Amino acid sequence: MWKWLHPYAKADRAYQLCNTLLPYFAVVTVVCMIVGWVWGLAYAPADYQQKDSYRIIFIHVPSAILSMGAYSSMAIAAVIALVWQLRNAELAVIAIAPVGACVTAIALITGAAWGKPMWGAWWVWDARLTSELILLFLYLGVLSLYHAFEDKKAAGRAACILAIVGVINLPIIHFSVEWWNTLHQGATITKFDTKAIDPSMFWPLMVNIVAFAGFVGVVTLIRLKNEILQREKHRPWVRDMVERG
Amino acid sequence: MVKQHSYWQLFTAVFSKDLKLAFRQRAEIVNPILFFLIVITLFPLAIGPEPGLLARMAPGIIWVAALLSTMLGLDKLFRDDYHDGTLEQLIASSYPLPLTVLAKVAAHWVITGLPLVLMTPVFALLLNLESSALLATVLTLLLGTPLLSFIGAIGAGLTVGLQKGGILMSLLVLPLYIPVLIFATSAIDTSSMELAYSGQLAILGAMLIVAIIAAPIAISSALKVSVS
Amino acid sequence: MQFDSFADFIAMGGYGFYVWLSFGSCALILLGILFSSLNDTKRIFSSVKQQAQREERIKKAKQEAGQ
Amino acid sequence: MQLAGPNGAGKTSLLRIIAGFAMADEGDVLFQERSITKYYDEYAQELLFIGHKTGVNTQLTALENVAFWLKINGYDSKQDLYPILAKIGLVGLEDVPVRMLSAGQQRRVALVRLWLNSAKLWILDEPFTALDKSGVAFLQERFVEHLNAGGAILLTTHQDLTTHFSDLQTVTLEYRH
Repeated sequence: MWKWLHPYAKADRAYQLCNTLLPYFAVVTVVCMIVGWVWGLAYAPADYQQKDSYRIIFIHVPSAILSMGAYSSMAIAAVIALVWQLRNAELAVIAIAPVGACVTAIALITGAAWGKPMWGAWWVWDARLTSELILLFLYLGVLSLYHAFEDKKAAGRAACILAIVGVINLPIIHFSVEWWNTLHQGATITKFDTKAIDPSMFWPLMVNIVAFAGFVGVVTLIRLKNEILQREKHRPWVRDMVERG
Repeated sequence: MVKQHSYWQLFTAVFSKDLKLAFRQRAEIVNPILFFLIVITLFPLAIGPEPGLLARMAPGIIWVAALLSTMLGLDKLFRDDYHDGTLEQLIASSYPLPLTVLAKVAAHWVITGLPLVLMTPVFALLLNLESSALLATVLTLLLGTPLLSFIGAIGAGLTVGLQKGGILMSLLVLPLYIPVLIFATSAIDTSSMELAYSGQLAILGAMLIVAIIAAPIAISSALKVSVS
Repeated sequence: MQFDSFADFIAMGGYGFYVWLSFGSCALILLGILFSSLNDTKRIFSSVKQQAQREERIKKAKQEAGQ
Repeated sequence: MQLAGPNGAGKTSLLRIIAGFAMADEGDVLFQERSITKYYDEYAQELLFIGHKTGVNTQLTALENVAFWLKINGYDSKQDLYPILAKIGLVGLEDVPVRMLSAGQQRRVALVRLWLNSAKLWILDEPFTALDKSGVAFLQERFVEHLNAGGAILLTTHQDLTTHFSDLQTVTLEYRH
C-alpha cells in the first residue's frame, strides 16, 4: 500500500533524501527568520495597550505552535515506526525530540518574559503556560528514556511507545489544566489568549511561524542524518562516504 | 613497581572517575534536576496557583523536593561498583576505605546536589518565593545537600547488596533527614520575616562537619558488611 | 520603521529588558541545538575514522604475529 | 597453593574470607603472624585479589580501567600501557568501552594487573576461566616469574597445574553436611 515510501526504507537512500531536502529547508529558514524578526521587531506597529512588550508574541506564539506541532509529528513518526516497522521513522522520532524540547523551552521562557510586565510575576500558573511546561516534561521523558537504554534498537522502540502514549494524553492534560485554571479563576486573572490580530501583526507572525517550522525541519534533518550514520556505522557505504569526507 | 602513597592522588582518582562516568551518562545529572522540577510543579497543581499561599509554602516544598531527589540519586552511588567488582578492589586497595568513600560521596554531591542548588533560584520563581527568603533557601541547600548526601550514603552502603534496596534505603534514611529539614526550613522562615537566621545555619554547618568526619567511617563498615 | 532612533529601538518603549531577554534566549537556544547537532555529525565522522584506524592496528598486529 | 574441590564446596567463600571480604564464623586469618582484621591496611598493601567479578567498569575503556586501578593502589599511572595490553592480547581494543568486549577480553583487562603490581600475596579465583590456550600459557609464565621472585599465590582452578608447577600444594575441600 505504501509503495512510494518503501525505497526510503533503505538507510542510504533516506540519507540522500535528507541531504537533498536540507538546503531547501535551510534557505527558507534563514530568509523567513531574518524577515520575520526584523519585521516583527522594527516595523510592526506597537500594541495600543501593551505597547512594545507584545513584540515577544512573534517568537512566543510560533514556538508554542511548533512545540505542539513537533510533538504530534514525532507521535506520527512513532506510529509509522511501530505499525509498519520502518526503522527510519524510529530514527526520526529520536531526531525530533531534542528540537521539540528546545522549542518548548523557548515558548516557556518567552511566555514568562512576556507575562512579567503584564502581571508583575515571572511565572503565572496560566493554563497555556502550565500545559506547555507539562509538554516539556513529556519531551524530556522521551529523551531520558531513549538515553537510558544500552541497546539503541530497544531504546528507539521504547521511545516510540512513550511518544504515542504522550500524544494521547496531550488533549487530556490540556483539558484538565484549562479546567484547573478556571477552577481557581478567582485567584489570578490571567487572560493570555491573543485578541483578534489585525493584518499588520498577522503577516509578520505568519512569517515567523514558517521560519520556526523551517528551523525545526533543518535541525531534525541534521539529527536524522546523524542517527542514520550512528546506526549504520559499520556499513561500507558509511565508511567510504567518510573517506570521501 | 614501587608504591608511593599520596592520599590526594587517590581522592582525585576516585573523584574524577565518578565525574567522568556521570558525564558519559548525562542522565545521572539530568534526572535529579528533572525530578526536582516535576515535584515542585506538582504542588501548585495540587493546592492551586494562589501566589500568597504558594509563597508561604515554597521553602517547605523546595526542601522536600531537594530531599527526595537527593535520595533518588543515592541508589546508584555504590550499585555499579558493587555489581562489577570495583568495590572489592577499592576495599583491597592499599588506601583506607573511608577516604575512597569520602571521594565518592563528594563526587555524588557535585553530580546531584550542586545542580539543585544552582537551579533553585530559577525553580523558586514557579513558587513565587519572596526574594528575601531566596538567599536563605540557597544557603541552607548549599549546606544541607552535602549533609543529605553523606547521611544517605550510609543507607546506600547498607542496602547496596540487597535486591529491593531502593525503598528500604529511603525508610532507613528519611528519619535521619528530619533534623536537617527542621533547621533548614526554620532558617528560611526566619529569613522571610527579615530576622537573622545565622543560628540555624551554624547548626547545619556543625552537622555537616560531623557528617564529613563520621559518615565515611560508618559508610565503609556498611560497605564491608554488604560485600561479605 | 516604528522607532525614531536606534536608542529607542533598544529601549523598546521601556520593555527592552524583557523583549531582548526573550529574543536573546531564543537565539541562544536555537543556535545551541543547531551547533550541537553539527558537532554530533563531526563526532560520528571521527568515530568512524577511529574505528577504521583501530581495525588497521589489529590487522597490522596480526601480520606481525603471523611472521 | 591450589584450592580444589567440587563446585559449591566453599572454595570462593574461603578465598573471600582470606582476602578479608567476609568474616569467618570462628577463627582468624593471620598474615605474617598478625590478624588481618586488626591490621587490614598493612595486609592490603601486600594483597592482590582477582575474583569472579572482574572489577572492571563497563562504561570506561580498558586503558581508563587499568589506569584507575593503578592509582587506587599507589602505582604510577602515567606509564605507557599499550605494550602490556598488547601482550595480553587486547591489541586494537585499548580505547573501546569495555562493554563492547567479550567476557574473555574483559577478564584479560582484569588480569593485566598481574603484570603491574608488587604485591607479595596473590589470591585468584579461577583466573583461567574464558581464556584460550595462549592466554593460559601466558598466565602460567607470569606465575612462575612471581614465585621465583618469592611471591605466594593462592588460587582455585579446574586446570591441571601439576605439570607446570612441581612444588604445587593442593588443599581439597569436601561438603560437610
